[in-house]
Amino acid sequence: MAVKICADSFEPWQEVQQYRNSAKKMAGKSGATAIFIGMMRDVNEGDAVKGMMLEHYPGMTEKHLEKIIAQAQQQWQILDALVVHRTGTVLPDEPIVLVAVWAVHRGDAYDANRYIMEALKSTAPFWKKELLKSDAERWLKKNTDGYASS
Amino acid sequence: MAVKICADSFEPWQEVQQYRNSAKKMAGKSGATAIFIGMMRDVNEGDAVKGMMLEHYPGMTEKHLEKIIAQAQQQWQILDALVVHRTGTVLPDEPIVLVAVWAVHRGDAYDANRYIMEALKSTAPFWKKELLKSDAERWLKKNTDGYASS
Amino acid sequence: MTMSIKVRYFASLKESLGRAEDDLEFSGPATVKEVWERANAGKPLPDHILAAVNMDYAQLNNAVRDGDEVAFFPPVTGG
Amino acid sequence: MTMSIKVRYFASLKESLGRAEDDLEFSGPATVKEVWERANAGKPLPDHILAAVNMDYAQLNNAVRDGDEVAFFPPVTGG
Repeated sequence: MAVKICADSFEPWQEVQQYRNSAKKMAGKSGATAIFIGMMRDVNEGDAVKGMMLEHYPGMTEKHLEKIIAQAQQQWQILDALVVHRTGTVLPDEPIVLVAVWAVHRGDAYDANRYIMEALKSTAPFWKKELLKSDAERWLKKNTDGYASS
Repeated sequence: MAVKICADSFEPWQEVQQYRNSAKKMAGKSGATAIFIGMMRDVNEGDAVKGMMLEHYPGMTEKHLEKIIAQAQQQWQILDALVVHRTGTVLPDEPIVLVAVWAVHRGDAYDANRYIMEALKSTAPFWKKELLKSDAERWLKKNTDGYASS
Repeated sequence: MTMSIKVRYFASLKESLGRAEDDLEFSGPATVKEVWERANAGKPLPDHILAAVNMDYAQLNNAVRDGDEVAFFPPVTGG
Repeated sequence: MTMSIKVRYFASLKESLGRAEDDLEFSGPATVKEVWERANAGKPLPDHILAAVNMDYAQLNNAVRDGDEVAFFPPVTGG
């Protein structure tokens, strides 16, 4: 497993490919790869957003993400997992988070990926401050359940 | 939405990037991208496998995959979806299937991606014939539920 | 009424029958199951075989119409 | 017994307090909640604030030990 905190913009596929190529045990074995990419939107809560500042708790964030991956490994049969998360100033359409999970079978890859992502959203120490188009700044209060309709 | 049947090997990320760039409506909007990639494994049902022949029903396969995506669009709020599937001779570690779903929110992207993939596995007209390392050939009888433990 | 029906077979079914398609001409009406029987000398449809009419899944007792394409194939194994 | 505790604040809490950390020295023992109160002149902990001890989530009534790092922060909003 690997956890990576990036102060600069990252290229999700490059991270996925690079990590998979470094993990030889996956060649020919990983029948299922589930990938989630969270990107910055240019509208939130009805307001145009032009940027975002992402703060984290160096040390705890990495430790906590590793714990989340370990919990996923206990619950599902996965081969490996990678989490990459941005910090610093993020612009619309830039990736914020990448979760990649490799497994022999698809159910394990899907479920573990979703688990890691939901645990990350609700417990990993990151905080977002939005810079609105109006130049106002605001801290996000909390993460939502992730559905448009709710 | 797009459905693509490839007689030759394809590069999943290139397909994802190319499609997203062609769909301008997603820039700044698609907060969540869920991607699933199915790749050929070199072992199945305990036997070493050196290749696979993937047959489909030209016309029906595309039509049916489009129907599956449309059903996902009715159930979740997604921005777009792409399905790419190999046919012909596939070698271990080559991609067989790619499902990419873009949404504003993560729950919709995850759920729709999973729905499309499960529907594809159980109903899309594709058939796999394995070429074992022993040179024996065998048609796969049916798809499994996708978990290692079951 | 004369019916022209194209019948197609896929995957292991195509291999075991030794052919990929049949062009049938007969006096209708007929169901999907009867199309199979006409094309295969009355031999019963093997278990678990699926059918499609004009590239949509169909039940064995669905009626076919002149010009239809009827397909038979084993359980799917894509993805 | 003298306790040396590093206290850290993050995000909107850091902004509203106007500082990122405190180094406390006091005679123990103490809970996480008491660490907050010592560092903030008895002011009650704001609602919904989370705490961690040595980079693991902690409850407010957990005991702290000499040398611990105690952190306070608002609900997380990553991903």
